[in-house]
Amino acid sequence: MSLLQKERDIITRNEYVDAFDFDEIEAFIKNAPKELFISHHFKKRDRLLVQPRGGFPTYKKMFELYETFMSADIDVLPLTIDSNTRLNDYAMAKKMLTLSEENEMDMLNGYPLVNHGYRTTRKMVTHFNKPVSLRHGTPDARLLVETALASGIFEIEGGPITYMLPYSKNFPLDKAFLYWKYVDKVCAKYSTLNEPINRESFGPLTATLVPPCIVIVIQILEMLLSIEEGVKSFSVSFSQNGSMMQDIVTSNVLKKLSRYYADQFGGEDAILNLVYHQWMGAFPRNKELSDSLINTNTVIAAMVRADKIIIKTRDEAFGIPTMQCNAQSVANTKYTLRTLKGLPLIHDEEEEANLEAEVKAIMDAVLNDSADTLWRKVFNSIKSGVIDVPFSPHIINKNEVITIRDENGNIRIIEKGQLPLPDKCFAYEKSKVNLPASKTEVINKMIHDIGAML
Amino acid sequence: MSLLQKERDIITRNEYVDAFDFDEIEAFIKNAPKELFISHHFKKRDRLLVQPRGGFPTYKKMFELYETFMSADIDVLPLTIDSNTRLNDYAMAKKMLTLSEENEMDMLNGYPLVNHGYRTTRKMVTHFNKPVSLRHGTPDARLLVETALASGIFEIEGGPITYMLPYSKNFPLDKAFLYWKYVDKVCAKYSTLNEPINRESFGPLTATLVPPCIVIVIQILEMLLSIEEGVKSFSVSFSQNGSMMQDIVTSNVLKKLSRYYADQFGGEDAILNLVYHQWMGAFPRNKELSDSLINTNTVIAAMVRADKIIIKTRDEAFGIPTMQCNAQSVANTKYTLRTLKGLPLIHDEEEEANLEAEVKAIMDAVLNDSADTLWRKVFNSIKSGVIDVPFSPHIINKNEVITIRDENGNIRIIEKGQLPLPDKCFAYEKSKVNLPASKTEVINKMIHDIGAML
Amino acid sequence: MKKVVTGVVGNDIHVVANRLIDISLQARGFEVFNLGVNTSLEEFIDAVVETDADILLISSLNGEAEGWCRDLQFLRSEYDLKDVVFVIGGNLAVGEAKESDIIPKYKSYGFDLVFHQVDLNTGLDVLEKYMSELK
Amino acid sequence: MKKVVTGVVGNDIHVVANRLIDISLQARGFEVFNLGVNTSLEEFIDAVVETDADILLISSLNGEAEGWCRDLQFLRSEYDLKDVVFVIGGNLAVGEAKESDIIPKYKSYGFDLVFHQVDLNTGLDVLEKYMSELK
Ligand code: B12
Ligand code: B12
Repeated sequence: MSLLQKERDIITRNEYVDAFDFDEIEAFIKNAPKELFISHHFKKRDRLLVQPRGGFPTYKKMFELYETFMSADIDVLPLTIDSNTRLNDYAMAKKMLTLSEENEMDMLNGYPLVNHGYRTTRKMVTHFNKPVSLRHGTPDARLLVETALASGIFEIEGGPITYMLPYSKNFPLDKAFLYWKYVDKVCAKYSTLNEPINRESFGPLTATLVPPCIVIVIQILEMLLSIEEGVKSFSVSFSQNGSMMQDIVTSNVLKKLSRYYADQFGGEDAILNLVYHQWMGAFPRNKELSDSLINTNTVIAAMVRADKIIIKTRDEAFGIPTMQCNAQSVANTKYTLRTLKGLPLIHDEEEEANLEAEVKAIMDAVLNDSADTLWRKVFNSIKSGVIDVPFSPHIINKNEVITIRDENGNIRIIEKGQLPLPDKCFAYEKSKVNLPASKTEVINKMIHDIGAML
Repeated sequence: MSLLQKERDIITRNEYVDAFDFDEIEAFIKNAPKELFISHHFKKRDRLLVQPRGGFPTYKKMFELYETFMSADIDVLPLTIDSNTRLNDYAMAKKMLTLSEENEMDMLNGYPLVNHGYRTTRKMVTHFNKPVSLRHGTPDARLLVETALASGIFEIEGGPITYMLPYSKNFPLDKAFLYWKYVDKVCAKYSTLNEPINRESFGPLTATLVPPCIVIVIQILEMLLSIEEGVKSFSVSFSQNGSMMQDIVTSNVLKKLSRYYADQFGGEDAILNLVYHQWMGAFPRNKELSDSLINTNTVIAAMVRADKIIIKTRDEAFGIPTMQCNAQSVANTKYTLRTLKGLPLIHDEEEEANLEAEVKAIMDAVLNDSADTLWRKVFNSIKSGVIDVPFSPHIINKNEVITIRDENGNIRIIEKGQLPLPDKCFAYEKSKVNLPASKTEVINKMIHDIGAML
Repeated sequence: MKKVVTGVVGNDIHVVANRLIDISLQARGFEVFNLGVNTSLEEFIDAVVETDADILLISSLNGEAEGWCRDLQFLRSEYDLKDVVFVIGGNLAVGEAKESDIIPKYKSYGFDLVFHQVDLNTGLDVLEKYMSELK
Repeated sequence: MKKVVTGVVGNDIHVVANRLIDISLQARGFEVFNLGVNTSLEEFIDAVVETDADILLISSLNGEAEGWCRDLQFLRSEYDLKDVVFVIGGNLAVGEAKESDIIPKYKSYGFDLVFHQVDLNTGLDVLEKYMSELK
């Protein structure tokens, strides 16, 4: 028995879980309908795929949610996991699931997949026969991903950086890298059986004033880590920046450089996709305005020529959306994409050159780190602040980079911390903003800029 | 007494109207607050002005509508006139106004301004102290415009072409030119007293597959006719085409060529503004989707750098919108404009060159007509089909031009009728579409394309 | 071949549906007399008499039909047009309105078939069925 | 100088409000002990005891606070923390919820002040007023 298989046996043996039947699972994936594989849909690239967010604690409500989505002609079903499962607290998840089932009241903000198990969940997935995407935020997602794949969920979001720095306070970072290596390995293994399993990185990060260069570097690095393990279908992503031009520039550079680095690192045969997230920061407490924001994002997603858009709802500022509201959001988005025609292809040479130079400088610094493996290089780079995510709750994150918006809504770096930005680039960033004089003014400007869409 | 003044005295004496006191009116305009003049707001050009549509039969409901708009932080108030007044049927308007007042039920689709009179209406206009725009569709608007100006309404929409070809079946076209000359003369006269009165042309025309070259030619011609009479502030306009690129191209060419021809024809000192109309064709019978369409249009208006946007509501397919719905539309639009930042400046050299060549060719044909005055040249051009508006209900319109959409949503000319398009341009238009084989297929494609937003 | 007089009533200039109606009626084998937009009730009646039409099919889109159609009952009896089928369709009220309010109202004005916000082809199907049942 | 222990309860990692609360409390002259996100009720109580704090100000954003705060009453009496003011704020339910349902529920769990979907500064103003009235 291989080392990996031994680890898998251990991981999937757990007091909250019924025994895994790996042979049966392999057979299931081998014979699974192509419809379930998002990678199969990406291949056609005939339209921008629409995916909402959504997870309810009970199987019953989850099933109803999917039914509601289907009536809105959805492209990709989401399975969003609750906070406890994300942090491997299956005991709490179980307790709250029981309370939710007994009281017909949601005590969890997502679907506790591990507690439900793959045998049950697969019934739902195969019933609807649409690709399902696993949305979580889990540093140690080994058991969760095993359960998802066995359920017929063939897109796995996350990675050791994007599901750590925004989603955890003190989970050990080195462990996260190893655990996500496991995930990538399992995905790569199953990818040989049928259509490839798609892996997706989570570009929005903390969704709070994260500059594009950091997003792109992290997207590329997680892609390379996955490719290293044999993943053949990968989606890079980012979320609305707050400036249409910065979204376009981010998309252009992200597409170009992810392809460039993939090819450099043995991923010539990997299929790369671009995912756009609608505004991930604080939403207005007004449902009509939220609708406007959502639609604006749909237009931008089409303009940046994303392959998939992940949408929000008019309930965003209030809480987990109702099913009807969520399905309405899908229908609105599909309408806009259907009627919106004749999109221009846009470039901004100067901005793109600057962003590319920033990304390459940070990538150089990471790749030149003296460690022997890629994940250790990345680990060291995060520790030293060469990669630094604004507003990360994680203790290892340097938290030295400070960004504010320029008058066109672009996120600009005004304190670079340990980011190895070329002088020219940093000067360019600073030239775009009027630097506030005092620390208090910087803080006030930041608070204002966090609320850009309020 | 001047000839014009004599005509004015006759026009304003009418069984439905209280006597005009021209001296008092002149004094009123002279001392009117600058706030009432949209031309004053255009000068600042610090933001895209937002204007809805709206008119109710009774004074009471009109006043309430304005109150509701004010709470949505409106920029420009509309005064939309009912269909009977538009066709000078003041008797019918009066009868229906009385019924509306007695039964608290709207029997008119707009505000019968002539019947209400300027003394009453001015109270409302000065009370709110916002610029008001007169929206009608009246071939003979002399009395209506006199009443509007005397009421403090300092933007007058319309013109002899744009308020004829889409708005009338058999009103004599030559008369329309003379009557609109009168309107322009009066506007020019009052423009010397305070800020200029703004004239606006109605670019959407029939809102049904009208190709940009025809829209632009008509915009330029109405502008030149107004400038000829001394108008100093003029807005050209167009509505969503159905292709974002075609909107951008239309805007770029319209801006460039209206300035060009204005300068050629003694209008160097005229201030020109660009107005964008949200989708003017058939709306979906689904209010949520209508919201999406409206918001998409707001994004495009900002991208084409319009100076004013005229908006629709989610009730469009159902009937005259409720006040609340209309005000909500204003609030949504203002929100999107406030949060939408970093807009790229876009050009498409090839499309713009083609459109420019088309417009210039038609303009040349019009200007080279052997008639002695501009309005007669235009008159002859419409009669001969050098200018031809698809789906015009007017008997004089040639109705030979046929257009359909290409796969990017662009409106393309497939039958040019008498339009003097250069061969190269016509070949370009046709090269973009797969020409349907039979007449039935063309009709089916046209019906489909009319419903582009359904 | 059944004869239809059609057009848009009152000071209403919405022409697009009118063009489509013309095409559809012809495609369904009717002989069509299209008066176009901005037509008064009297003009319609005159045309019906003149052409000896079987059907008068009125459109109204701008919401103001009611003010123009209240006298139909009177004209109908005056000209003795018992055998002509009177149809109206389009958007038959100012503001949003319910079919359940609109239909009885227009029937009381003398229309046999009333289509408020009904798709053209659905309406014409009903009309053809109605005509065949008349025989 | 009043001492405040603050942080985000449960398996909740929403940190933005937490950073702003830290800044605001300091600006208002409090001594702040910020435990950050992902903090259990026990950790909060330990910190209150250790720092001899006057106020425990808990945030929750991800909707799952209820599952984490039901035992407050019990801990409060066990540690004899009668004089400590207990405050909770943020987004206190999964899905959209009404203040009128939320406030009594959390008060019954032992909180003195409950702010569901209340703006930070509004909430802190109320807190300061409450503290001054205690004296
Ligand atoms: C940004 C964001 C994220 C980021 C967070 C990054 C980070 N580490 O901080 C990311 C993308 C990682 C994320 C993840 C998740 N999120 Co989130 N997130 C948001 C979002 C969009 C904005 C939050 C924010 O930063 N706001 C800005 C700050 C300044 O405002 P605030 O947090 O609302 O706080 C204000 C007030 O609440 C108040 N306040 C806060 N605490 C206190 C205390 C007191 C005493 C007082 C007086 C006031 C007060 O003061 C603040 C300023 O006014 C909100 C939705 C929204 N509001 O628009 C959802 C939201 C909070 N997230 C939610 C959820 C469920 C999650 C996830 C579980 C994923 C999921 N199922 O969707 C995971 C969480 C995993 C976990 N373990 O907790 C839900 C909560 C649902 C509910 N209550 O029903 C929300 C409401 C979205 C939604 N509608 O579904 N999220
Ligand atoms: C394009 C348009 C215009 C163009 C018309 C160009 C032209 N000459 O045709 C312009 C811009 C000039 C215009 C002007 C005005 N318009 Co207009 N216009 C529209 C719009 C956006 C689309 C109409 C259209 O062409 N649809 C496409 C055709 C194919 O569909 P249709 O007309 O709806 O017809 C279908 C059905 O009704 C049915 N049908 C029609 N007749 C019949 C008959 C029978 C028997 C049957 C079975 C079916 C049937 O068949 C058609 C196909 O399914 C509609 C709103 C909408 N629907 O989205 C407003 C609308 C019709 N207009 C309206 C109004 C009020 C006006 C104005 C008075 C200005 C104003 N106050 O807003 C002026 C009219 C002046 C006048 N004298 O009449 C209102 C009517 C209000 C109401 N009923 O409460 C509408 C609904 C907009 C609104 N919500 O305010 N308009």
